[in-house]
Amino acid sequence: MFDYPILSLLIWIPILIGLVLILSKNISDNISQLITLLTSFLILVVSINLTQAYDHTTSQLQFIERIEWISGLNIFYYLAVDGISVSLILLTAFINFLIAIYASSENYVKKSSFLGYFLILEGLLIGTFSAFDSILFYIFFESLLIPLFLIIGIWGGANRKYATLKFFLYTLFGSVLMLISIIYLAKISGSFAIQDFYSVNLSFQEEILILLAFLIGFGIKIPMWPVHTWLPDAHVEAPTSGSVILASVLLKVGGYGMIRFMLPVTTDAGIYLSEYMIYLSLIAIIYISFVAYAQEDMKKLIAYSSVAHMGFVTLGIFLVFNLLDSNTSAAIIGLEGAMVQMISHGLISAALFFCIGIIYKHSKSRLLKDNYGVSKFMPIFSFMMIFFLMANSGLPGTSGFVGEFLVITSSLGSSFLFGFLAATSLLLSASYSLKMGKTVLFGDNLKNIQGYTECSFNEKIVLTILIIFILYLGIIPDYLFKIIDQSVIGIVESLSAGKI
Amino acid sequence: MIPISYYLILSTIIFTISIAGIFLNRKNILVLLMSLELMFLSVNFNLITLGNYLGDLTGQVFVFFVLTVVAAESAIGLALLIVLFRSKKSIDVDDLSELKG
Amino acid sequence: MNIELITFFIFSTLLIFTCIKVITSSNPVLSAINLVFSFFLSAVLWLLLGAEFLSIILILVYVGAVMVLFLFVVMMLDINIAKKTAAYIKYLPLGIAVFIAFNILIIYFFINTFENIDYNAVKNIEIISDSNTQNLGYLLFTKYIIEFEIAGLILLLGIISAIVLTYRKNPKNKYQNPTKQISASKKDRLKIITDLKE
Amino acid sequence: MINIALLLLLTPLIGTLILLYLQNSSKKLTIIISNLSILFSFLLSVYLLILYISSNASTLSKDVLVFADVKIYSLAFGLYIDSLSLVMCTVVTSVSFLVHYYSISYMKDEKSFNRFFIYTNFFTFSMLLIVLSNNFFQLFIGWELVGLSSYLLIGFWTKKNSAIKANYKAFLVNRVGDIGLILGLCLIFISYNTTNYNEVFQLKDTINNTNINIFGYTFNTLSCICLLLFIGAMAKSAQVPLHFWLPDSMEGPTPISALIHAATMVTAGIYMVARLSPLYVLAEDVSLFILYVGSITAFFLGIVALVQNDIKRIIAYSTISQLGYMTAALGASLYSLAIFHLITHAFFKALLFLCAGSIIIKCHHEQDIRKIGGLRRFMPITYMAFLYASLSLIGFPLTSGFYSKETIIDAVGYYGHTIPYTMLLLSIFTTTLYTAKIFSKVFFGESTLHLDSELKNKENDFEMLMPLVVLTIPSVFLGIFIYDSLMLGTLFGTSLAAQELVVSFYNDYVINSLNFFLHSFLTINFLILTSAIIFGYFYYYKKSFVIKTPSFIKNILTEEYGFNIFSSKYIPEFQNFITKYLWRRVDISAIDNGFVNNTSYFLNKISHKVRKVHTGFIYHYSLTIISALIILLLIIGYKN
Repeated sequence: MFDYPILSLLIWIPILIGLVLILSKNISDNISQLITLLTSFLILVVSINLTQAYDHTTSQLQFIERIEWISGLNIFYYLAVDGISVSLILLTAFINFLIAIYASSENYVKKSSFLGYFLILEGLLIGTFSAFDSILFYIFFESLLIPLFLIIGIWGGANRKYATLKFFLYTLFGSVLMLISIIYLAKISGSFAIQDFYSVNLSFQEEILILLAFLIGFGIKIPMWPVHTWLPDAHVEAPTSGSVILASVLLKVGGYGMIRFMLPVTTDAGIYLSEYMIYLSLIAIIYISFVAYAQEDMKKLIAYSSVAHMGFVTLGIFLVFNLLDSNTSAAIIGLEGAMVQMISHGLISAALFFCIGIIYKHSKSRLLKDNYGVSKFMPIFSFMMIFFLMANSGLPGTSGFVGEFLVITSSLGSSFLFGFLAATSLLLSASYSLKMGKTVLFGDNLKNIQGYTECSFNEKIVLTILIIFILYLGIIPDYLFKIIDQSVIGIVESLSAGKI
Repeated sequence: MIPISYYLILSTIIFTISIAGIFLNRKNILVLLMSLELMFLSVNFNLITLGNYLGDLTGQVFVFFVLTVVAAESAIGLALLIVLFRSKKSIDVDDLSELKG
Repeated sequence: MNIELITFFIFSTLLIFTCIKVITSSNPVLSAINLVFSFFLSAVLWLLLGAEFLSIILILVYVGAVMVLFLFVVMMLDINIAKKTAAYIKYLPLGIAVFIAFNILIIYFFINTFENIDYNAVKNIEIISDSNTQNLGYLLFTKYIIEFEIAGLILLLGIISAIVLTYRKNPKNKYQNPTKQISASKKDRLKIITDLKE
Repeated sequence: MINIALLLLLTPLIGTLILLYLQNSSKKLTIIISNLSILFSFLLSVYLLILYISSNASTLSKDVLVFADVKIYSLAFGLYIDSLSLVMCTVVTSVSFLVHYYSISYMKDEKSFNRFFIYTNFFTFSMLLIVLSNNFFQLFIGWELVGLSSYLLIGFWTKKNSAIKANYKAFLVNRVGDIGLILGLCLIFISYNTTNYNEVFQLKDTINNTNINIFGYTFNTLSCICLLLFIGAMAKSAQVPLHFWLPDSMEGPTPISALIHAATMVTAGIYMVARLSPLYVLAEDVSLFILYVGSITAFFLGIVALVQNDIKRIIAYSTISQLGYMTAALGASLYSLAIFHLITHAFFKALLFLCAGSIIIKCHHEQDIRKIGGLRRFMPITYMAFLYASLSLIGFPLTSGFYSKETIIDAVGYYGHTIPYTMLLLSIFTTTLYTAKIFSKVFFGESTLHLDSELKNKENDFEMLMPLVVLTIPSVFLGIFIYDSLMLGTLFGTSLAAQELVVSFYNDYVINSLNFFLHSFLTINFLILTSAIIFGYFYYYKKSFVIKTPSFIKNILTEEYGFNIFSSKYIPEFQNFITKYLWRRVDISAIDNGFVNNTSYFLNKISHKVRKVHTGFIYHYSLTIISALIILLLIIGYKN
């Protein structure tokens, strides 16, 4: 029912406008703010339109755009969308719109190019979520790094060089392995489309190797436990909006990649290795929450907490492997939990990073011991922050709880130990988020830091919108479930069918 | 009747002499350029003999072009040498090692 | 032993000696002259091969122009006569070893690639007439006309670049630069301010 | 019926939202809105209760709001109307209304007056959410929201550091319990694909004979689920291992301790077990465990109250020990008795706390009973209210406390649980002792706070005293009023299982309320009671003799069996040590420096070595060229 190619529009409009913003020298700050605001609003409207038009009764791909691109290697410019990509595109558009509002009140050196990079990042993200040709996916996946590299590199904190370099090389290392396996798969299956990869039959060793390559490639992006050390550094150095987009959407690309590539392609190897991978993500949940508790820097604390919450996503995905033959309904619940956790973590971590940005703006220091008794000066802000901290620790009624609840249920389906270990995150996440709340918000303002003034109008809007959505997803997530339900069932069924 | 291999052997000898020249010389770049000339000479030898072997004049035409190119090249080489000399006051091979890594 | 073989042997041995003299002589002038001499010898050998035009070109172009150039440069640059012969000696054995290894390899390579070794090298190729120059001229101006033009271009390039590289303006000479004289710029134009009082 | 219940549930929520919206409006407006909403829901619940009992309709369970309806499972919010939930609603709303009314004057000089009422309204809503929920999922949501509101209310005075520590501890301990609860909930959800009570109750036989393996050993699924759910209840209702947060939660304002930490929130655990009585009846071993946990809490925590000197902490410990009684009753599967004690306890404990509140306000926030004294002459109404409440607490015959507590003790004795019976008997002694201690110290001792001039004038303003008077009525007379109908099962017949146990106990032991009252004078309970009163009179009032308690026992008790240090010193220290270690050692040195930075250092070293190859001399380069050429030729030579 759409005559115009909605997906390409969604991708290329922000990229072009971003380029315009960057390249043109003398755009004044408020004009560039206006342009960014308008474009991100337009993209949000179009993506909402997309979600409405997407009929979530079937699990087939929709809005397919397939044009011959490099005919020699039969690579196609192949865009399409299913339930999972729709929800993630919606998340990207939503978060970018919030950043546009928030960033307009910030003052950065070269504001127009700063905002331009965000628009490019938005376009690329939507591209990654809708690319169904693996090379196109890889190109978008790689090009995500460049804008963020520049955002953190130019507008970052003190030793941003180290952080950006590490972040860039880390993800690059991961994606190189991914490229090898994509090419290898394409060689066997003949075409680069992801659908054809599903029907490729590989020997067991091949499958294990490809699985490991994808695991490392996407594991670094998510970040999973052993390869996560780039995230805290990248967050500490990134400007507020940079770390918001990094935490809320960029980590989901890893999860999305896993669902799109790892699940269907390397099923047997996945089932074989699912025990170890589940232990990996459980370590991520428990160990990282302990580490998060020990942090002094607020941003590092939230960075580690997002690693822990992403641990739930990977747990959900690997449970699909584990439960595929024993109890498919638990597998479906697990995958759905992973998806909901991705969306909700996107919102909550965005909100938390906004709050930290606001506090940082007033007290010019991110250390826990420098910020004291904020609630005395900023009562409304501290109410909102407490709400987000509660959501971060999985308070029911907020979206944080829904994802964790589903993942814990499906992990109990496989074995009680997994469920118990996953459930401990309830306690651990509460301990470190409330520890931060305790020190920063409450307590006597000994140092009497006068710097805190009530947060500005833009910030209040952004935070209230986030509260509304976190509550909405927490109380009636029915609409989100409707969107992702059919495609999740489609994936899990195709897995079990394919396997037998 | 001179068998073709004699000529080929001769050109290889000259060629190796010129390589030794480049390789051995500790003195100055001029010798280097001259051994370069020798190298071209040996190449032309080969071209002509093999041209005759195949009964085709293109070998000689090619030698003709090689000569022109070598002339231009040595002109530029010497110009460079002069500029080098002007800045370094010596063209001794050992002194010219700015490109050291 | 026919006459050709004898001349070939004489000249080739002479040629090899002169070449060795070129690289081993300490005085660059001496090596230049030896190079000239080796060009003469190889011209003769080329004559033997039936490439008269090229041998004469070799003498004219090389000996006439290039070697003169070399001598010019040698004379101009006061190159101190080689004082580091010692280092030279140290590398000699390695040089010879490389020299011999290289020869054996290439000769071994030549021998088994050409099946009839004793094919006569000396031969006269006919295209339009028996004289080599005519044939060459014919070929140059019909088949290889484009390459011929390019060769001309390369020579032009050689000339210009040589001049550009080495030309230094003599600061002392005064010469007029008409364009600079007549050009006027805004900042040094005369401005007349009317006096408001009257 | 359902819509009225829905209205009942939502009025506090609407009240909170309005208050939230009018956050910085005048005090008067907030008072009106908050009290009105609670009063309205109280009247609704009374009306519903009467309607329900008169028409003795069957239990009603209907899903109201669909949370997630997907092909495999469907979760929804729903309401469960039956006598148990309605009685609980009336109790919750009535106590909450009285506390609201009370805190008008208690909090009148507080700066963030409105914020207090937002939290209390929110608390009432989430408590009703638990009480009225018809599935485990909504139970858990209400459970956490109640935990959240107690967190916010304990830490109401954000400037007080001890309050902040207390609410942090309270929330975390509740979260420990919630882990058990969510595991139980998810276990049911994953194995039976439904969270609705009725469906689970129908499935309870199938659940009973399947078993699941946990860490290798196989357990009966039903008992495993019941145990997990009870762990949640233990944290919330402050049973032995997870009780240490309650005494610290006294940092919050007194109305809060009255509302949350005495009457409503802590009873949520008891309510849950009672609501799931059909499951717990089948799980005998878990019920036994519950019985022992209850009696241990009742006895040991009662003793600790003896050594406390802060008036609120004593009452807090008495709450824990009374909760111990209720859990013991649940353990002995006498669910209706537990609920009966829950109701009476809610009233007289709230009354006790409110009296303590008015005393504290009167003595300018002085909570140490050694300092307060001789208030009998100055605060007659509070004195009378306190007297009745403490009589009901110690179970003086004819008071409602007597009817509920004694019946539990006798029933537990009747059904032959000897050790718990002895424990409950002895704890009567301790309860009477510490009530006598407070009573004599506060009202009869000489007052060291020489502020006589101030005491002379008006006791407290009307809003404080009216709730005290109103609360004395149920805390004394409620017992007799509903004793017979409750025991015979007419009140909670349908909703609570194992009703026949209570009925048979009633028929051959109690016969009727009056007989129970008369024959109680002959029982051991009354003997212990009178001896404790006499002992207390002489020891505290007359101070005629001093028992030198050995220091060893004394400091065990003051340290509350080490729970206090354990929770406030050891756990944080251990946690800091472990987390610092993990972060420093593993994260930074092992992964970050060990793996990532080392690779870059290693590459750096290699590149420095390679750099030396480029010497800059031409002959070296020509050497490499020639040697490459030779190697090439060798390869070609070798090839053919």
